[in-house]
Amino acid sequence: MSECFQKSKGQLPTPQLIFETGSAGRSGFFWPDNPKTKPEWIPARFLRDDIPGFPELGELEVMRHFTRLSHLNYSIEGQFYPLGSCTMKYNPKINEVVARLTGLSLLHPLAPLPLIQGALELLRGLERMLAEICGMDHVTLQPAAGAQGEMTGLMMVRAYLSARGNPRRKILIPDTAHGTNPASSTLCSYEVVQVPSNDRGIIEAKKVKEVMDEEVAGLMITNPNTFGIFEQDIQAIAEIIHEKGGLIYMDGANLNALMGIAKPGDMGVDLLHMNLHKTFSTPHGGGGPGAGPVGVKGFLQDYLPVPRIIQGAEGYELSEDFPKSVGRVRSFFGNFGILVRAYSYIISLGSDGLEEASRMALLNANYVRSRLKEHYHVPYSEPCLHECVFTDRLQQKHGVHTIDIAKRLLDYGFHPPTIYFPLVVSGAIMIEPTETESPETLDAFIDALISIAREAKESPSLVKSAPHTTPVGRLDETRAARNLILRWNPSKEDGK
Amino acid sequence: MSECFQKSKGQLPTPQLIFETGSAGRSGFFWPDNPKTKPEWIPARFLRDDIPGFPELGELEVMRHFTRLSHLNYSIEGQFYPLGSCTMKYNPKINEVVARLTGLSLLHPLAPLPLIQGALELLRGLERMLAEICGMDHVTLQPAAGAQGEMTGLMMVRAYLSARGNPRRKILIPDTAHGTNPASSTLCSYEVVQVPSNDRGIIEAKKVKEVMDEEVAGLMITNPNTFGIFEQDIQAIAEIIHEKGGLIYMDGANLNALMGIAKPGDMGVDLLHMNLHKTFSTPHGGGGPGAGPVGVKGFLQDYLPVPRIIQGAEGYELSEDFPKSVGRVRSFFGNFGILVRAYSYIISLGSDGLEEASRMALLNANYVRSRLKEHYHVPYSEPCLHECVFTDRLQQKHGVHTIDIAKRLLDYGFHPPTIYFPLVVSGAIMIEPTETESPETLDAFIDALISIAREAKESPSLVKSAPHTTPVGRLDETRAARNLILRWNPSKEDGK
Amino acid sequence: MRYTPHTASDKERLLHAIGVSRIDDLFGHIPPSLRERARIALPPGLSEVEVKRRMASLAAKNGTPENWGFFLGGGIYHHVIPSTVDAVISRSEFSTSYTPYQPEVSQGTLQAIYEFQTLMCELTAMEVSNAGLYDGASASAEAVLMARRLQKGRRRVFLSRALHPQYRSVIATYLKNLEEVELVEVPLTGSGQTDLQYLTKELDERAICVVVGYPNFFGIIDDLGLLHEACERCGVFLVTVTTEALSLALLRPPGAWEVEIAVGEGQSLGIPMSLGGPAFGYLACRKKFVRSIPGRLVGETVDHEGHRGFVLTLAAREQHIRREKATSNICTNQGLCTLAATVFMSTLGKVGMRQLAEVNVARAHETSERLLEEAGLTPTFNGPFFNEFVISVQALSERLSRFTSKRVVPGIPLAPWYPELQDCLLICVTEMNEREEIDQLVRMFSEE
Amino acid sequence: MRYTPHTASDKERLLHAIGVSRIDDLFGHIPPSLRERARIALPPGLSEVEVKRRMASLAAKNGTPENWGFFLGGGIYHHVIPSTVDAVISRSEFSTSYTPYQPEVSQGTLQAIYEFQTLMCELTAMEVSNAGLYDGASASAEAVLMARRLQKGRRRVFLSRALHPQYRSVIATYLKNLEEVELVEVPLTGSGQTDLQYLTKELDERAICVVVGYPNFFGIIDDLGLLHEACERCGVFLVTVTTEALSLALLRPPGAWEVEIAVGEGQSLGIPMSLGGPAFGYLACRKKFVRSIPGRLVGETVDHEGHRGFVLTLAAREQHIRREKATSNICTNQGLCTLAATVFMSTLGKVGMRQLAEVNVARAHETSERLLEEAGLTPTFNGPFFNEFVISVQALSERLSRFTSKRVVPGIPLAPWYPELQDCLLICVTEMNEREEIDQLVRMFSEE
Ligand SMILES: Cc1ncc(COP(=O)(O)O)c(C=O)c1O
Ligand SMILES: Cc1ncc(COP(=O)(O)O)c(C=O)c1O
Repeated sequence: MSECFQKSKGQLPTPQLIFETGSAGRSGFFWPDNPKTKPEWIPARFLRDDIPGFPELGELEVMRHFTRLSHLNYSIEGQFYPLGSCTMKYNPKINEVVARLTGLSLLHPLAPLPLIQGALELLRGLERMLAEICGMDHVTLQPAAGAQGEMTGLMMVRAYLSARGNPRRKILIPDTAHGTNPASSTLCSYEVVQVPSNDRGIIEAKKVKEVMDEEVAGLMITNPNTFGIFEQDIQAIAEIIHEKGGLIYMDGANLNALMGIAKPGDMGVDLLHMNLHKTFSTPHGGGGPGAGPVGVKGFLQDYLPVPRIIQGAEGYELSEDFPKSVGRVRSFFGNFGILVRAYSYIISLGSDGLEEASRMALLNANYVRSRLKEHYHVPYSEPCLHECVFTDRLQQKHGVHTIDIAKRLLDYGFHPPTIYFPLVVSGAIMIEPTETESPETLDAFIDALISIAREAKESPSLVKSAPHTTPVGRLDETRAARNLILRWNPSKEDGK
Repeated sequence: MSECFQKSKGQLPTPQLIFETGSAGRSGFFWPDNPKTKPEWIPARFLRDDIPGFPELGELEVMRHFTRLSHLNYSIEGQFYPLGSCTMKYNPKINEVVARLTGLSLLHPLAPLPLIQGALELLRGLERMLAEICGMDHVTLQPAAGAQGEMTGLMMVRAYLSARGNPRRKILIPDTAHGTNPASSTLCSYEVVQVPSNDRGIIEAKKVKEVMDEEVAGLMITNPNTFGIFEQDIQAIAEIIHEKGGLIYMDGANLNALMGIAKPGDMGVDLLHMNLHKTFSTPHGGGGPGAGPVGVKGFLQDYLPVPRIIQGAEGYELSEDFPKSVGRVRSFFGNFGILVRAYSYIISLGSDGLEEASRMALLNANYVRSRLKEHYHVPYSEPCLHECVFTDRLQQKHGVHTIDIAKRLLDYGFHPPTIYFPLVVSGAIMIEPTETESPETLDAFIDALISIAREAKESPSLVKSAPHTTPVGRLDETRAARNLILRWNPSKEDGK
Repeated sequence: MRYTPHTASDKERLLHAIGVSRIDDLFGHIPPSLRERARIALPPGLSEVEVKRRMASLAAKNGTPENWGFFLGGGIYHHVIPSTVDAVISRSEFSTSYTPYQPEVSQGTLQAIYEFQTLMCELTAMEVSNAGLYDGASASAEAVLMARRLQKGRRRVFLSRALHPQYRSVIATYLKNLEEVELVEVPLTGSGQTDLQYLTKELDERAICVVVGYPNFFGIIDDLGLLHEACERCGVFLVTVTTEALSLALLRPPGAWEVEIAVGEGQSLGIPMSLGGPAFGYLACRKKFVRSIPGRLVGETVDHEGHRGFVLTLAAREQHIRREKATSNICTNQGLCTLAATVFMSTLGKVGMRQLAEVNVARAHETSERLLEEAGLTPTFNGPFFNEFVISVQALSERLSRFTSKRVVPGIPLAPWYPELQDCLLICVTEMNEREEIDQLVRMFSEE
Repeated sequence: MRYTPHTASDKERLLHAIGVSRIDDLFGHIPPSLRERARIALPPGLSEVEVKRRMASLAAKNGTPENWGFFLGGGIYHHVIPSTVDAVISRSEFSTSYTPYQPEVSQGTLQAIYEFQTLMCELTAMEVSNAGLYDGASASAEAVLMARRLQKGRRRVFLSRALHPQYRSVIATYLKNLEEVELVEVPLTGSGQTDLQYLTKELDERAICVVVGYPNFFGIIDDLGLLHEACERCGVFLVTVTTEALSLALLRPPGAWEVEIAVGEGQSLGIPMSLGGPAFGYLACRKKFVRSIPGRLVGETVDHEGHRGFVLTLAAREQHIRREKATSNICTNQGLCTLAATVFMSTLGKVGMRQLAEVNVARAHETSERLLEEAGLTPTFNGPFFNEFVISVQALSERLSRFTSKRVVPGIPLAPWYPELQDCLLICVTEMNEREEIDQLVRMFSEE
């Protein structure tokens, strides 16, 4: 809070860096003994001096520093966070409690199996539950995030196709896809062929047919796509792809729209990843950690990464004995602590709760869409599922752009939606309210956007100069990129 | 943070009340079964309808409401809190961790003894450690706070004197005493005789001699007193009191000045209370809970409240078999969770740590005093221990008073000191920095006060109209007391 | 050193500014006789790791509902605590702030207290509530003291024998030194209720108040309507004491029976048992008594721009202003615990509070019925009860040791407080008792 | 329903505004063949109490250093975590915020990342650090990919056999599909170090980089000076991989040896072991490589009033801008874990980091010495080590089962990864191993 005060007072606009406080010799750490390394243990030439520039603070100073920093952040528990494609739903506190049980948080990944039976049971259970939700046969929990899931999935595609003689060269990706899709394809040496979406915002079977051939390994499709629109042709598309020996990879980042409503496994999808930090409500943590499990149909199971959990005579075991496997994609077993939270979330909600979550996600998104459609241009008239997209077309004539609308929302106390994505729509404003927001919150948010639409007409400069009330004003991003300062420098401050 | 934004935007100056949000039928609670009370269990006439006015919110709404409220508070971990007499020191996070161990937090006070042996061992250990720190022979941990400790202590005084024939009528209390001292005396049917402090801020032996007689049960003395000054005459005073058959009760709220420096038990003190939420660093919680253990000399032990922990054949036991005891002062055993934190704090610091804490508390207070004494009037030239007192005398000539200085400090991001207390000094400003603050923080605070002293001269109206940057402005306290609104009223809002 | 940030050179600098050369000079004026003996004989400080180990080893010597079958009530209850509660009260903005004497920077705490006051008013159906007291027992004592202030000239205080025995002790302690007050105990009826006939006979203009448990110590619901009628006839206050605050979500609340003062213990509302503390006491009453209320009150007001805000109010009742004439000596109260209760009640809300209370009634009654039918035990009383009840068990203490060997605590034996209730056990069943746990209880009582 | 606040009338109202009558109408366009089979077959939802019980029962089936003697390292370490760490990362302002794409309302996260980048630069003595990657293994793979981008035309990647075997697997997985790349394994010397002679012989202009552990998987310190010399001769990058980040508080850091890229696993820096995740990988390098860095970077800038502020920068390297040409596909990283490390390093600070590292060295070496002297075991290697070491134990697997029966895990058997190291055990000793625990280890190894 102090930062707010300081801002309005015009003093100390930003807090100090942790390196700019403290006093030489101070530490927030207490340990009873202080032995010294003997030269016969480690020769002096392998040792360093003190770490220059490291902070020297007491415990209170540390707590105060980070508490103050925290006050400069927006967060779900502070306010609505309608970021399209990000599924910023509420992260139940109970998950934080159970993830901190020492019987789960203090496990060593290389401990003998008898010491981790509970953990393996949990992981096995989560694999099964996720498979059931998606309609897939097997799941790997290893990938650390959605992008790593994509890479893992594409590696499996490649391994599978290679085993059948030809890994193929290309991957079809809709123009609405998230940037990780093409980036992951590159990692797997696939060349990206972009498939244009039509004027209804979706991919048409006939467009796929045109580009599908025996050099295409498959299609990476997001469903519902990043407009929040259900890919109507998906089953027909799957047929086309399958017929030519390709596979359907689904980017399941938007699974929050589908739980209990439609299973990817029934759509012809051969494999998909899920973002547990979206649909399964693990907190985003300012950028992670998340988890990106991959679900596959039975015919792909031999290609799943190792290790895999198997049921042995004396309990669960870990096996690497899968010669066709794509191998290991990260150390140990994935982001276990995140998997624990997702497990806890799924058993909390159960079948009905998961289905209701998706239904309310859809209800909220459609409500936002219907109330805002008079005020903001809607690029596609297709019904939306869990998120909806607008553009700045109506506001552009007053010189107001998406970025201005986004920044002005900050003044109203709301986090902006995702902007300028998907790239195919100019000035996109993508809103995903999620199911955990109340209608009253949606109304307040919608009212703010309507009010901004009015301001855009009546006082565009007010909008264009926003935000006016944040701890810092609009930041000079060009300068940051040109004059790269990526770290604090001791010499700068101390005159050393 | 949003509230700050809203404030600067001039909208929504205060957050909604929890009753003003939500929707009928909503709940943040989920329980699988929903049985109904049968009339043969409880007749209908004993049952109520729904609780009118209770909130109806989802879990996210609850979290968001209280998170936003939290942002309207100052706190130790946000900034310096130099409240004199309150010992707002840092509350180590480790204490919060251990207090939440289920083996400590889920204990039932009426469980059979074998189930609470660890708890009793902890309590017994804490009694001993506190006795050692104060130089007393026995300690009771029951009192819930300092004031209840005072009451308990005075009851013991009364019981002891009654046993010797006459409970006596009066208690001597210095004019510098905290309000709880006289209030507790009344609860024990003692009449308060105020002893004036002298021009050095302390009580003189000869003043005590004048008023001491056989109708005086004893003296309640705070040492160091609420000016932070050591009561020099305390040993002489104790002799006077003891000679006439009275007892010395010490208000140990300022024990933070004395650890390892002087023991009350050596000063002639017969009994005292300690505020664990001050010296022993349990968090203040916006007004509690605290704990106010009472230490006594051996001759008073029979009067200690029950139950007492005793060592039995098979472990610790609880005994109420003390016929001279003053009885029970609260249910069960006191604020156990707070006692756990104090225990953890004491074993963390150990002898040297406790002594260092007091020494640094003194160093900090003296530093503040020496740097500010040119800018603010110092009523007493006596050396100070852990806190120091100034007045607004120098500022008054510009029409600026203590309250204005306090409110102006808020604009500088600091919590004000304790003001208008002790009552004997007009316009008192009492600063207790505590040992956990760094010299840099003290300097920033001192600089702010010096700057305010300058402002008082140069632009007094700026100071008098402060605060300018807080979520709400100066509040109309008179109106609150005249037009009492002590609760939200459903009918007011809903038009019911 | 732990938690003191001063380095050697910091100390030098500060000493220099003060103008002394050693820290000892700062207290050179303390008599040497005191200085010499001041050394504290305690072990050296421990690291966090060592502290955690020590505390965990103490904790491991205790038994909890996590590893014991657990049917204990009697004023402290094992209830669900939604995870919102700890998430909120752990926020340092709440836990490390002081009493909100500076309202401009304490609106968070102040508004929460105002919300607490409102919730307690609604729960008890009383007109005003204070910001909390230490515990149910001292709140009962404060209620009696308050009644005494309001009923000048009267001197007899009637305590129901069905009021929690520890509460009766605490009231007795608080009143002991006020020589003009006389405590009278009201006997029990066979249904475990307060004896109305006795009261009707004994009450007169000398009586200040009657204090009864609601539900009482045996879990039983006294008929406040009849009791209040009896009191009202002679201008006597009826004070209700609720140790199981959750019951008020279902039972007709004290205010609906027109009692004068309703107090209680709030532990059930989101606070861990913690060996009986810290939790909080509450005190609610009719608005006309507001100036006699002990403890803090938060009131609504406006700032200079007319925005709503909250402040501590009617401070002239309190010790820091009124000193020896204050309505109470209370200063630090149980603030964070009342915040916990505020979060608890807000999370459960209207729907959840009711549901949870109903679950308690159902589990307790079903258990009681099974103990009578399947285990053939005898109910000691026949009054209606909430979530605890008394049964008579032959050879109780012998049986208890068998329970202990199976890690079950089936209830609280009443004999230590009620010699007439030899072999009687107070059994509490809450939503936290799972079916298997109840089955085991019934089974063990059924075994001969 | 859990976490959805919609009441029946809320739903009505929203549906009405949308202009449909049933929620099903919102997805009426989804093919019925999909709708029909969509029902999820999972048990009904559980209350918090039930969830807690379920999770606690799973947790109870595991063994932790709290109830086992514990000497496991091998890439994940049991270290002290000051209580400040969880207190900070539990703050919802950090834990429930998104990637800081809107800098005006994300300065908390952004500044913390900037501080993290600085700390990692200082710890590794490198010029720039990114904002973190998934884990040490994928960070190693990213480093190789990055080296490959910078070393166009070259194609051989040398991995030391003393590099963590799982890391080698992950690198292999990442490189498998890049057909022009060839992986070469560098053998070990008898001192457990990377074979310099082999390298000197094999390195040439075809080599992209050499990847070595520092300390390596056996806890041993390779001589980076000599290795870098060998690399530099042919323009080969030296990439160091540190699984035990704490060691860098004491060891001469990679930057001081002039390595090109230094990566590692950050779990030791304040993050619980958590079965190996989540923690974070880090990647630091020379400034001239900055445009090839994978993952996020935070840079300093100013706002329109000239106040310092922080933003994500050089985004043109990233997938959301550059798509198939991005330096990496990473998007969500391990943000909250890097915050934990930032708090950890800030709490320990200059003094505490060094001290903790020294404590590790001392305990590990003292234990090793005792095992050789008192238990007569043989060291497998003789290179200098940090806090883990390999010993040869006759009839290892038989002995291990005896340890298990005493609830001690004395180390990690190496044979599954190194067939040549049959009967060899990797033993890790940290500050968390108490004296009695070490005594027990020595005693059990001494028993015949
Ligand atoms: C549609 C879509 N696909 C993929 C991803 C990548 O997932 P992650 O960030 O977990 O790597 C995202 C995440 O933002 C996404 O929205
Ligand atoms: C000097 C002094 N005495 C007594 C008390 C009363 O203690 P408590 O608030 O714990 O009842 C205080 C607390 O503010 C105090 O400062």
